[in-house]
Amino acid sequence: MSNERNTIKEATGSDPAVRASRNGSQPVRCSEHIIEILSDSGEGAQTAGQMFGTVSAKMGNSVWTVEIIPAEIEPPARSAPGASGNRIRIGSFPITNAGDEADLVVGFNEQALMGGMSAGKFKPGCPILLENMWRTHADPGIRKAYADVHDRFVSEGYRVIEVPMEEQCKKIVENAQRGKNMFVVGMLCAIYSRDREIVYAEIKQKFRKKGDKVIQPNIQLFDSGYAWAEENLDLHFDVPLLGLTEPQVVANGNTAVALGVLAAGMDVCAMYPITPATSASHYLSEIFESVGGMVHQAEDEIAACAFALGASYAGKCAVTITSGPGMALKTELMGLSVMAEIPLVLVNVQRGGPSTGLPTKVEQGDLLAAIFGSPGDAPKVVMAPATIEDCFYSMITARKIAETFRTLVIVLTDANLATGQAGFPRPEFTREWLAPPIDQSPIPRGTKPYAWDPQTGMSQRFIPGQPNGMFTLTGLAHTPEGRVAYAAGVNQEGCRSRSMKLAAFQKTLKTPQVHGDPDGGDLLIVGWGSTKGAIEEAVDRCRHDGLKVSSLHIKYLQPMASGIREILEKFNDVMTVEINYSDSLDDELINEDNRRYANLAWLLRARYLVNVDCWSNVHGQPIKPGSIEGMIRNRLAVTKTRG
Amino acid sequence: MSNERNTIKEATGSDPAVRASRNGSQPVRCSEHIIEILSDSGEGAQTAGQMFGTVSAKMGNSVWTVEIIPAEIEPPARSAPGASGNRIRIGSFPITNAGDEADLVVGFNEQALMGGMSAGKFKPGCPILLENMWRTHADPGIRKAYADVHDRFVSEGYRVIEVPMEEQCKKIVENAQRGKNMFVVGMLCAIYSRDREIVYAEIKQKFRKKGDKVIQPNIQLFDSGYAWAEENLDLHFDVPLLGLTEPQVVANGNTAVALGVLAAGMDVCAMYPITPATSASHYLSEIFESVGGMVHQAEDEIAACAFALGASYAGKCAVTITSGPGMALKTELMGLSVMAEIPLVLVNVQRGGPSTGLPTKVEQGDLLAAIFGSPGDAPKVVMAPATIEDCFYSMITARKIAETFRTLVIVLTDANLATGQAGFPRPEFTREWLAPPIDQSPIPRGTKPYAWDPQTGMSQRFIPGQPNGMFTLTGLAHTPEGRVAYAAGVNQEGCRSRSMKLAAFQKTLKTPQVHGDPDGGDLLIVGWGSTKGAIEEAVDRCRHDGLKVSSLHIKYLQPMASGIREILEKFNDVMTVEINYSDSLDDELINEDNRRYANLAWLLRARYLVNVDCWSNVHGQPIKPGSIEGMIRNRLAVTKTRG
Amino acid sequence: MFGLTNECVLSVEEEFHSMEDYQGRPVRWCPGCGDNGILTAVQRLCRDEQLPPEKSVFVSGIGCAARFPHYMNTYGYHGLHGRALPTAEGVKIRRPDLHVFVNMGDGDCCSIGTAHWIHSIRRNMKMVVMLHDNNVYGLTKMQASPTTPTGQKTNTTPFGAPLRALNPLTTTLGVTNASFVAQVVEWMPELLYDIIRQAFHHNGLAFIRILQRCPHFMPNNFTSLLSDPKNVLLLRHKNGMQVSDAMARLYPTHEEHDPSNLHRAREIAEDENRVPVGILYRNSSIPRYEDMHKPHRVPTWEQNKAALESLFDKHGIFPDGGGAQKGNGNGSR
Amino acid sequence: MFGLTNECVLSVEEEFHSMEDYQGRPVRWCPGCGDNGILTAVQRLCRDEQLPPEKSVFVSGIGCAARFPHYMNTYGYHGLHGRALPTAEGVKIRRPDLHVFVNMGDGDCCSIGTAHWIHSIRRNMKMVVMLHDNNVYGLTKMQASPTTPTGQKTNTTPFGAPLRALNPLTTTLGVTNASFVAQVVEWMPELLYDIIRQAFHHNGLAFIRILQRCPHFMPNNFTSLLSDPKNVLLLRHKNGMQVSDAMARLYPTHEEHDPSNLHRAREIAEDENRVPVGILYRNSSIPRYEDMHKPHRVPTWEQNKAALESLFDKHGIFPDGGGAQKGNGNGSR
Ligand SMILES: Cc1ncc(C[n+]2csc(CCOP(=O)(O)OP(=O)(O)O)c2C)c(N)n1
Ligand SMILES: Cc1ncc(C[n+]2csc(CCOP(=O)(O)OP(=O)(O)O)c2C)c(N)n1
Ligand code: SF4
Ligand code: SF4
Ligand SMILES: [Mg+2]
Ligand SMILES: [Mg+2]
Repeated sequence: MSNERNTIKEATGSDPAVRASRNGSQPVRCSEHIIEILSDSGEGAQTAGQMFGTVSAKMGNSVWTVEIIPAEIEPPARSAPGASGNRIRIGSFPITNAGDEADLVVGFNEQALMGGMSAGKFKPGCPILLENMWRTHADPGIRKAYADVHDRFVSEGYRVIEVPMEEQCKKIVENAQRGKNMFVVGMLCAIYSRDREIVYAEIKQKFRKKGDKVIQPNIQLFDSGYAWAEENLDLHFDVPLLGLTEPQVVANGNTAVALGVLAAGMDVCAMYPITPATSASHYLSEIFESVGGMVHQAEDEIAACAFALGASYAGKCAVTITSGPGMALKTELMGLSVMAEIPLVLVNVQRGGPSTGLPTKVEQGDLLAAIFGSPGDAPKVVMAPATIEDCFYSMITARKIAETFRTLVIVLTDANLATGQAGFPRPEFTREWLAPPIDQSPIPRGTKPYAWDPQTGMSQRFIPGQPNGMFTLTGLAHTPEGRVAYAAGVNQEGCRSRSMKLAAFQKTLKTPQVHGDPDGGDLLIVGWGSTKGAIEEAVDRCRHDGLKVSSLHIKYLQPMASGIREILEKFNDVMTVEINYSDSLDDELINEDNRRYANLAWLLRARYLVNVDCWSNVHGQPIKPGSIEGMIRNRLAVTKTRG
Repeated sequence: MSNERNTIKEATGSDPAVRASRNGSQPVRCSEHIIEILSDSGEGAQTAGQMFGTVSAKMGNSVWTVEIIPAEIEPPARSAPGASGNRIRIGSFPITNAGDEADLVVGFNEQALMGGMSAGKFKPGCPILLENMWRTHADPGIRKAYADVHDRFVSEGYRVIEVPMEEQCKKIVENAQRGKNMFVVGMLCAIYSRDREIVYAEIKQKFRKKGDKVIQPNIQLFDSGYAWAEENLDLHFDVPLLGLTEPQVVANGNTAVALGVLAAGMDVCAMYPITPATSASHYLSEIFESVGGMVHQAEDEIAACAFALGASYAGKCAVTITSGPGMALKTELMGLSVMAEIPLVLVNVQRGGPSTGLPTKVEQGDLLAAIFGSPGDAPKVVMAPATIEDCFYSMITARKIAETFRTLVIVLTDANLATGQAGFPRPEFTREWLAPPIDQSPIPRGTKPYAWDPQTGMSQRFIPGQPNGMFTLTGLAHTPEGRVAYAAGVNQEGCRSRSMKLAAFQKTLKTPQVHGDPDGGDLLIVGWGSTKGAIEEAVDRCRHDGLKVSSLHIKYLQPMASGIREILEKFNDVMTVEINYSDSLDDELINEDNRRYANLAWLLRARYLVNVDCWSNVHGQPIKPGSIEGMIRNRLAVTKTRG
Repeated sequence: MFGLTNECVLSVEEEFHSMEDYQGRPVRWCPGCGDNGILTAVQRLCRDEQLPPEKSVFVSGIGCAARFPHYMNTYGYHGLHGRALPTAEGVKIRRPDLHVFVNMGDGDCCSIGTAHWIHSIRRNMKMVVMLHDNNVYGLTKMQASPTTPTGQKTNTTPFGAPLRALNPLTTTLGVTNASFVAQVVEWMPELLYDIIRQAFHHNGLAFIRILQRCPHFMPNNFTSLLSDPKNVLLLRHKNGMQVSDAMARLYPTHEEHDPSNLHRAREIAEDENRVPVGILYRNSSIPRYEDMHKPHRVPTWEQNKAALESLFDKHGIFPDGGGAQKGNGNGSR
Repeated sequence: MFGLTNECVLSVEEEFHSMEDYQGRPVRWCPGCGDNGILTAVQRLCRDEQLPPEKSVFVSGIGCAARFPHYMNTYGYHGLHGRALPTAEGVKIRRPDLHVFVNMGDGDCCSIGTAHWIHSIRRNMKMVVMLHDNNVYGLTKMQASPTTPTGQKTNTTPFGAPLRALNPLTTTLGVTNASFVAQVVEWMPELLYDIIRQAFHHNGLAFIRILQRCPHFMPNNFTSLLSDPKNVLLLRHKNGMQVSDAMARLYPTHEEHDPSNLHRAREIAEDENRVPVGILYRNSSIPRYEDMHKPHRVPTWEQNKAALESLFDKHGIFPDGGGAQKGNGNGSR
């Protein structure tokens, strides 16, 4: 895969945009391209991006789209923080993340580009298609602002192409602002020579409820954008189609979680709104009733968790979806779930922390809190999906684990997965996914509600309605009969049994596969959660240049599968790449005695006594494959010179 | 110290009780003795124990007393779970813990002894002074029960001495049940030849409010008990006096915490009742107003924590006192305290967990939750007093750290410290203990509310009322100006600054002293919190027999002082002894890949990559020095035979 | 019922249940504790209504009162302090076949549980909620509770509780959707039973504040009530509490109060001179949260599959370049 | 005052403060958001009362409304969702010299903050509490709040909010020690200002429910009120809200309501046909929690030492074998 990708790269040689400008309309082949469309919110850049992404996916490119959402609800127009839009990465190899710098930028106004610009999100010299209405705007202030930014882009070497979007759209519709996005889709489809039929179909589908009077103008806008680009632009890129071999489902991580809840046959989702988790519950609210499920919005996260536990105790499968601050509030009840062995699935869509932190941004900072957060010994399962597809299947697995082992399962996703959208093979529905119907059969007399298996700690739970099963569940230390008891030995037996369940579950885990060379090498990058795609892409690039680097991605963080120690020991150097905080040894005050490590690094060090280093940050941004690649090259260069 | 102790032991030879019986009234010297007095609650065994303890302390023995409290509020009379009373350990060397099995037992009824008996709390063959009124009780059931238990004790080799307490007391007072405890004090004072004058003084002091009509009969009861023992008992023990060289304060850990809060010059204690923490607040409620402080009982733990943070933000020193489940509820606000840099001292009197667990019992299970509990990166200071004296001084230190470093300081004590009572040198009050008066001076223009020092991350906090200091505190990511900002870099800088404060504080920590041989040896026992006394006593006993074992006690758990790695590396074998749960490698399913370690062991392994083993349990009991001693001897024997 | 028949038919208990059949673990409350009387009344209700023990669930938080479930031989959930109500809601939401009871102390309900108290009243799910109000924190050994009388010395208020006691009746009556609010005292077994019985038959959330003696920590609490019957205000009405003539003679202060009169109910609740005993308010027409979320059907495996496939279609793309519109109705593939 | 003079004298701000002096960060609410009007009214109050900015503290939770403190040039505490009130209590308890304001949304106050809302009403500490009630969760993009009208479609209630909206007025009026309860709408600046002003001068906790427009998510909310003034019920009284004749003409429906009449206040609050605007209830004689805990004195270092020494004496034993009784009064050693 990576090879194909890179041969193509060589074929295209230097920067596609530049070549394009040279060879006129002769299309430039490249294995991937990243387009960013930016506008004021409400101008429809989001729709444009979505549609272009869908069309590309349907044609057979691999696609990853990310929404760009302003922090404010109605930010001021023409402002940097107000930038709203979409990033679309299309490729001829499986795309697993948002990638590096953008290859092509479309701006509805110049200000919307400032943020991305200063954050270095645009590839040097890349073409920028910029709405030019502002140059002749009534307000001199705006005219000046536009000119200034325009000139700055040019002076910085970008290829700014001014486009009369407003002017062109006005020919078709009254309110050009509402139409520009279709015009932009038209331009892009010309530049990337997309199949117009598919676009027409999409437009019809999108506006089917609104009818022809809306469909027609949109098609016209699209066509005019397409035509305008054909006539006026010498940009033509050919991103070879990977080919769509099987049906796919295109969704973001939160949608995938919601679909997973359905597929798992759950009955109840109890939640309290919190960014970036809420959209999962929004979608669930729409679809859950169709299968007899219900979404309960509680008065707070504590009540949501208590409600879910109550439902689960009564034999219904329950999930509670939240983010960091919400999980913090559930801490006490998480302990009860473990102590009383009430199955529960808790999804934490991680955001920037600590405290309220960065509500809309990504972080992987809740791993240790998930594992160690509850006072006393509360062994639970903690797992982290690495892809959007994983988000879907994890819900099915999590439910099964929770009910089989009568315990709490925490699923850690993050804002990166929640807002990223990509396709994955359409799942084949199987009966096993669903929860078994609630058991109301009589309990054989003499059976205990906590008949802990001496070896595995496992036991069958009693569900209200089951004759002879009457017992009182309690968070106090209790005997196998479920009776409160303070005698020495009782608490030890209970704690041991609950811990043994984790050990028993651990035995069922498969050792994760090394990406790269299982026999070892100079460097092993270990990751978890949403960084998988970026890490493996970076590793591929380095390996292609012969660097002895591999990566390992861990899905089950607590407990961890066997065989990991052996893998770590095969490499000269091991480090984690994570989106959370860790001290840097470059800091004057920091040394081995006080350095605070990234979450996973901490776990690996404690369990395997291997000197695991870490490279992490809390910028609230997904880590670019390019940054990881750079870090790896430096590190290996250094070690080389060292050794 | 340990030597003196053991030479005496040799002098006395075999079991004192037995010898006593041989040489009649010739007193048996022993370096320590443990007395347990057990009755139904309300019969005053507690008072008897307290008084005997105080008298012994005043005479110059080192004393440790522990209350024995039934789990129920009004347990049924003459029942095992109803046992209420006191354990008093007196010695001629500094006593730091509750010790091993009891050397002498006093029972107001036979049932009250059942629990301790089956838990093996009484030394084999030890004398048991047992109220004999039940033998002739009207109720045949009771007569039989008494006879059965009596005979069982005898058959198990205990030296049961039946005492006509009721009969004797009736000669002096109407309601003998209320008087027995003084009679018992009398007996004990005869057995241990205590100074009667001191007892008289105590009695007068205790009942001074009630006046002579109460004082006289109590003195008579005491005298008759004394006389009866002189005439009828051949038990005489001589526990040489250590001698009281300086004034002491006698208190339990919760009282010490409350006194510490006063000494630290705090203003506000916000709490919500929870066992075993509440008694600290009870005492504080009585004494705090005398220095202008106040105790706020909030509607729940969350409100208590928010209230404390509000007071602290407004410039008042605040503490919130709770136990595990309460700390769980404060998790989210703990994150805010760290993020917004609002000084706060949180005391967690640890109890048995997880969940409601064992509310009245001891555990050290909240260490990892305290350090890692909050989602996102929330660096805070976590410290654990090891003695009752420590409980007092820790409050003063904690306040200073919290305010100097603008952060959260968690102080972890436990039920063992909370209920154990002992004397410590009377503190010399100094001005420095108190908080400085609230600063209301104008802020120099241009100063920032988070002017993080680039190296130490420290900054001066603004307090409402300070002119020019106006800013809005927030839990969102913020700039040094205190402004909400999502730009890349901002969150990284904030997280780094808060983490650097911990590093800066870590530089001020002194390396803890090795107890035993600083140059290393076969085994190092590492502990934290209330287990210090027991661990060091066990180590002393083993070292006295030439075993190469030492111990290290860590007070600052987060961050940890430098120099610990070097210490660990000096020993062939390192393990922690903790009162919390850990998997045992003897369990069939457990291996190095899935073993869950005790809290401190986990930390040491991660930080120092040393293969730290652990020995821990969750019986809810303080770990006996004898058990630790046994464990050490086995382990070293095994390693010997191994190596 | 509610499409859950498949679950309900499974329970086929025919034999008659005596009081003893509802007795769980040996009771461990203090002698003379008012909780004992409440337990008896509830066990009597279970017997009289012949509730299948396996279909009855008692949910509580933490406290002396909250030990209640252990003393019942039914299903019980002795959860966390303050969280009984949201737990009970979760139990009930998909199990209309279960009889749900909630037992809370005044700290459990009116302090740490306040938010849940208010919002469960609003959701009005069918359950019997008993507030064991002894005006103190019992289990934790005598701290002030929200309902502790002003001036009462407790361990956290050694100089007397400073605040006026929170009035759970006016508070509950102030909450939207309150549908059954009653007060009774545990030492009038006849009335206690009648109120609990009517609460059980109410089709929504029935909130009963039960004044409960705590001889251990509050020996002098309620003495004015116990010593002087005149301080008790019996609320009588054909739609309200049923009062025997004997009772009526014993407690001379009465009011004929129509439980449908909310405004008067609030006035009565506000009056601090006389302690009302009876049903202050009842409104059977307020909808229940569980009904609003009643599942249209318990889907078969096929229906589940169909639903999921059509969602996959909506988000689906297909090799032939077709998109959702093509996918539509292709749930079968 | 309250022995805190040592702190108060330190503030010596003499210059006159204009509205601008109270403006903080640039406002970031949506155009037309009702929060803007509330901000203006509050800044006007600060100007008219000449509050020293450094002596004023605005406490909030999380939400659109909760951004309020950032837009004031005073001290602010933008804390955690739902926790504004206990935080404000902590700020006030030992700082009577500070003017404390609380700004919360309907989710902040009436959902996750419910327990604190109820209990802070009971503690009645001097502060102005503003409930910005837009009937929705704004910041998190349109979920139902407790006050969302029945049937309203939101992202968590795509088929319409099932429950009847919680009535914050009846709820607050049901709570013991409620001492100032008012309702006003943000689009009547004159009345809004008058209510906030009277709230500021109330010597206890003043609770104001402010109906606030959220054009972004609830464009059609309050339309009946905006379109038809008759649906507004102006509460007038010499001790109540001051209504100009102009206003009175604009809003024809009035009631002469004496704010000391609690029962009538509850009836008015209950009425769902007309939206009351004015002071429903005021009682200035209810004691304040901060006064109950007023420090007798701010102790000197010597007094602190003396207190501590005498406690050490109580727990002390001495070499000469003496005990507490000997120690007494030996605080000096
Ligand atoms: C989170 C949490 N906080 C505090 C406690 C301690 N606690 C247990 S019961 C209780 C209050 C008991 O009073 P009440 O609810 O009135 O019940 P009662 O004992 O009076 O019947 C408290 C504070 C706890 N168990 N959990
Ligand atoms: C513990 C926690 N839970 C949830 C959230 C997410 N959250 C932020 S604001 C808010 C509610 C906003 O609604 P409201 O309080 O009415 O204020 P508004 O935005 O409408 O002014 C929620 C649920 C959070 N920040 N913290
Ligand atoms: S303490 Fe009070 S409430 Fe608790 S059991 Fe005893 S009497 Fe009953
Ligand atoms: S979303 Fe609504 S409440 Fe929030 S700022 Fe916009 S208009 Fe105001
Ligand atoms: Mg109570
Ligand atoms: Mg709102």
